[in-house]
Amino acid sequence: MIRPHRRHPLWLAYMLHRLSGLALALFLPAHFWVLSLALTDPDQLDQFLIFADNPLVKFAEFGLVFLLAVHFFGGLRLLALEFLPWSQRQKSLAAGAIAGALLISGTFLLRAV
Amino acid sequence: MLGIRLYMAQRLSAMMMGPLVLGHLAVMIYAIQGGLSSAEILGRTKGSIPWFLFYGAFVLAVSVHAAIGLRVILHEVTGLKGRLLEAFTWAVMLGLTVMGARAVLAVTLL
Amino acid sequence: MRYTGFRKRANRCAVSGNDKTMEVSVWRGSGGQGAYEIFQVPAQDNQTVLDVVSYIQQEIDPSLTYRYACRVGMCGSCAMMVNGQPRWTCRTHVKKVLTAGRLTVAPLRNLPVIRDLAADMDPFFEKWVKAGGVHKPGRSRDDAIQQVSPEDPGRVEANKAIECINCAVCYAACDTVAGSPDYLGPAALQRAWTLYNDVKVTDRAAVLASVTGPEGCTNCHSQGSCTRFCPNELDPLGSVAGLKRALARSFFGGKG
Amino acid sequence: MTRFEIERDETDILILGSGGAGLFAALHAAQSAAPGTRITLAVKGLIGKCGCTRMVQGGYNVALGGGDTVERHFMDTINGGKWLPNQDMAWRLCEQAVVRIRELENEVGCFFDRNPDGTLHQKAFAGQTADRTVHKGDLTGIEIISRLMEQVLARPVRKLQEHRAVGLVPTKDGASLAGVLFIDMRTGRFRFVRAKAVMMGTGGGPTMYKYHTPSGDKTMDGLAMALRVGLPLRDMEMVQFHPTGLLAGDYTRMTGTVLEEGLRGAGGQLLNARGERFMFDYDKRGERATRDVVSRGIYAEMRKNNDPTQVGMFISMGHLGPDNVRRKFAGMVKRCADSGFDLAAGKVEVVPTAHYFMGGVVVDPDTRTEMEGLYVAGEDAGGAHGSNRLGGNGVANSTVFGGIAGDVMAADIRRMSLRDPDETVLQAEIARACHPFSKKADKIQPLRNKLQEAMWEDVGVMRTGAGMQRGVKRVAGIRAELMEAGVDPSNLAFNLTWHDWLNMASLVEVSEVIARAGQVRENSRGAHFREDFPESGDLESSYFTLARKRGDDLTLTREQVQFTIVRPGETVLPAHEPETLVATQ
Ligand SMILES: Cc1cc2nc3c(=O)[nH]c(=O)nc-3n(C[C@H](O)[C@H](O)[C@H](O)COP(=O)(O)OP(=O)(O)OC[C@H]3O[C@@H](n4cnc5c(N)ncnc54)[C@H](O)[C@@H]3O)c2cc1C
Ligand code: HEM
Ligand code: SF4
Ligand code: F3S
Ligand code: FES
Repeated sequence: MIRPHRRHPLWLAYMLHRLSGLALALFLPAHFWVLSLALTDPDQLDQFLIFADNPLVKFAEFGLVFLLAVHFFGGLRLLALEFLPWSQRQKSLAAGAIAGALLISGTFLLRAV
Repeated sequence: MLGIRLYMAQRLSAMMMGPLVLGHLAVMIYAIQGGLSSAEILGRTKGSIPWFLFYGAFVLAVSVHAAIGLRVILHEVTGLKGRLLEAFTWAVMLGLTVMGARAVLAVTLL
Repeated sequence: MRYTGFRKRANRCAVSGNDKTMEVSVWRGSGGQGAYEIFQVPAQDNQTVLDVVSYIQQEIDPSLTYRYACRVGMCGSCAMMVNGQPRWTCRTHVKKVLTAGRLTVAPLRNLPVIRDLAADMDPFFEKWVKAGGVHKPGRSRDDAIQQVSPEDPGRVEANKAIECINCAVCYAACDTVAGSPDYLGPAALQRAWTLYNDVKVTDRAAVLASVTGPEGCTNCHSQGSCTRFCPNELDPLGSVAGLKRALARSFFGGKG
Repeated sequence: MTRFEIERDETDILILGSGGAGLFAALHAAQSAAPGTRITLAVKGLIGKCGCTRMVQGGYNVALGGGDTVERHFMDTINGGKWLPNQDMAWRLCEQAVVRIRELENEVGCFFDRNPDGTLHQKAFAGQTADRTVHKGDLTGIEIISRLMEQVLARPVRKLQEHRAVGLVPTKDGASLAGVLFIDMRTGRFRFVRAKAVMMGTGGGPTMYKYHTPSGDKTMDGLAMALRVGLPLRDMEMVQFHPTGLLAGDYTRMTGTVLEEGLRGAGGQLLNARGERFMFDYDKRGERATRDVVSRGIYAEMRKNNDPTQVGMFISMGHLGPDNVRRKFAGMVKRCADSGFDLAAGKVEVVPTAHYFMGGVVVDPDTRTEMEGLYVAGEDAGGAHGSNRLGGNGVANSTVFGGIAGDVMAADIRRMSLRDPDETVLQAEIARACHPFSKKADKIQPLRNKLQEAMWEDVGVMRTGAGMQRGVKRVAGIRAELMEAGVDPSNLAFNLTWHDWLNMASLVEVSEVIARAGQVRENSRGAHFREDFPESGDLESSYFTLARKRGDDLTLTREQVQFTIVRPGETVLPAHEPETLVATQ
């Protein structure tokens, strides 16, 4: 249940940005670790890459790209808001951010499978 | 508890990451679409100074960016501040930089 | 504020002429503790949330505490949480907020509670001053009044926030204040932005300096709840963004 | 009754109230007192968030050239007050307003509306002969008080918020003031604060009428306290009614709140129950006549209609084009919409509503009273407006004299020291405030309603000797009932019902004086209209009423007005000055 004072697009955009940022930050070390396997244990990396072909993992990857896209557009929205003279188009920007995110990650998914 | 310097660092690193993330996504989409195997990808990136600089910059930016981001969340959710919060920020940043550096080295240099 | 369950109480008052009632949950307690108490209040055609609260105090439970002064939306002392949203109660018609015959009223969020519905607004005003929200004179009473074109861009920007009644509704709506209690908050920052744009202010750098610290405008996450709930339709979100912009410019050595 | 514990405190300068008068006094005291002077601001609500100065809509009268002069402002004030004002005070008001407005703009940081060329925009309220009223849209009070509040909050002034003054406590000989007794409302405990100088700026407030505009915290506490220490009060019959108060029913505090003057100025029409315009039956200026005239017109129509289901008359704006009205009076339209009325296109029910109190403590132009150490400014002080206050002179009055009080106190305390209170008075005041604890708990609001009915019916817009006689009796009866109505003392912290009782105590005390003073004035001047004496009487022999209490005895006398600057029939304006500079009145 979202508390009543939070039920509006800008707050939801903020929370989405925060959650995606947090998820990305938690995923990042894992990503770095996997890649650095190439240095320390190439066999394991290969194994991992095979594992990564699994549709479930693919789906998780889609989620990740989705997060990145969401956070990216959310970030652009904030940067625009903060550094470009502000306009009332706030809410449409927020919506556009989410739409854009879906688009990019969607194409990615479509092409990947 | 976000002063002007941390704030600017977070916004600047975000601005820096913008093109880098787009670039990375483009590469990935291109690679997967072209059906490149991971070995093929690695083959192209290894020993490439431009790729080293590209991903190196990303790692530096993201370490700063994420460390500050997590700091803010930690402070607002738990109320932590002062030395411990500073220590946390630095730890995350250094941790990410080290791990990221290893990954970049693995992918681009050897 | 800790929730410790509901207490019910029979309505002792005779309902006059009108048999429709509504069920009103009112926060009772002081300091950090309390509970909601339910009252049955007769419904009237013209009734604001403040009227409902007053009715309870005048007719049902004389010990209920709340605060108001002007009753027309000018003083900003009657703000409370109504159904979980911060509002000015003297200008909130019951019709607008009544859901299924029920209403919940609690003290303003993000401020210490003195008793029942009355919050302690001191922290809010301390931050107002801390954010530099005070005009520093460049002229004296012996000088002529400065000629300022109403079309001057700085003036136009400053005018936007001039109707702020310091009701702290925005302050109560902001989750950044909730998470970071030292954060100066939307109203105080908006005041600083107004001064920053005021052509009569001579030391703009000083205004900026007051909002630069670790409690300053850089903490805002653009949640927008301030703008969403401001009863006077002001835009603190835009003001805080303006300050950030000014700050970034001065960070790169621009003229503040 | 057990003796209540009191906390004792002291300060050098003590200020009661945070309206225009209180805040300006604090600011000036902080600016001009010797370093180290302790200044304390005590107020019934929160600093800057209570009182009526914040509610000022129309603006601030000040003569700033362009043909207008202090002399002209002064003459308008005297004429408006129907030759009753204390002329030295009126002069001081008009003269100092010029300085005060520069101070507000240049030092305090207010911004008032400008003309396209960047100079201050000024307009004319009814009764003015020049475009004189400086304003910030129709929210002038918010701008003035918010800025003043910031200035005071940022200074080392001690703040006693939600501290209600309940009694002025003199020295043993009664000649000087020793200090003020408060209830710290948040804890419910008594606090006695000694001070070398005290300024009272609690802002009067005729809230004993069924329909009234002032802020809810204003209940004549100051005048009741002054009365009890034996100070003389003048012009106590003079209650100004604003013609267009919102009538939204018995169950809402919105009822009585003001629909701004500008609506009529812009062409708004007043309609009676049959939907007909009626103001031209009363005055050739129609709806644009002065406040007192329009109030009486509406009241007379209400009486004619005499229908309990249809009490008020109507203001109608629709013929001016709803969109036009919505644009021009955005704030008013929104406020009406919030209470469920469509001002822009429909019609809104209105009644005359008690707005301002001209009467008050007798002071000199330096705000000093008869009692050493006590200063009074703002709506609590009598004299500057005589029988009628011009729109725009109220906030000028409170800011001008508040500032003066701050300066005068800062100078006077150099030769003053703290005084010891008369402990018997102190204890008597505590006992008075605790009286309801000895009675069985009862509802207070019904008594308030009863008082408001009585004053509205018998001592209201139009008065008669017999009516006021009845009014005096009714008020006495209500006072007796109040003395039997108890308050549950089990928790005194922020106990609003206790304060409702204390509010009522002040209101009945002053209501009686209003009715009695009204009986003494056997003519009609300004806000005071007697159907049995409709003529204004000879101007040359104008008198004002003076009320004074000794123990329980209230005496009322008539005092000759001193024409210290100008006599009736004369003017201080140079010869050949046009009567008015305003194009259309
Ligand atoms: C709706 C409205 C519109 C108005 N518009 C105009 C206008 O356009 N132009 C104009 O010139 N005038 C206008 N007036 C009149 C003007 O507001 C007053 O004349 C003036 O503001 C009075 O100032 P003050 O400082 O004396 O009192 P206030 O501003 O009323 O302040 C009184 C203060 O005393 C405090 N107080 C009261 N009792 C106690 C107590 N027992 N202990 C401690 N503190 C106490 C109150 O809480 C408050 O802080 C308007 C009035 C109203 C109600
Ligand atoms: C993988 C890379 C990234 C990670 C791990 C990451 C992580 C984070 C985290 C944890 C936060 C804190 C969220 C909060 O305070 O609510 C944050 C905030 C932010 N991020 Fe990112 N981020 C990444 C990429 C980006 C990019 C590419 C942009 C910009 C285009 C960006 C822009 C922002 C901005 C502007 C904020 C500040 C939000 C605020 O203060 O409310 N981020 N990021
Ligand atoms: S900005 Fe709006 S919500 Fe915030 S204090 Fe001012 S008037 Fe109230
Ligand atoms: S709600 Fe708070 S986070 Fe910023 S935009 Fe408003 S101040
Ligand atoms: S009581 Fe003044 S704003 Fe509501």
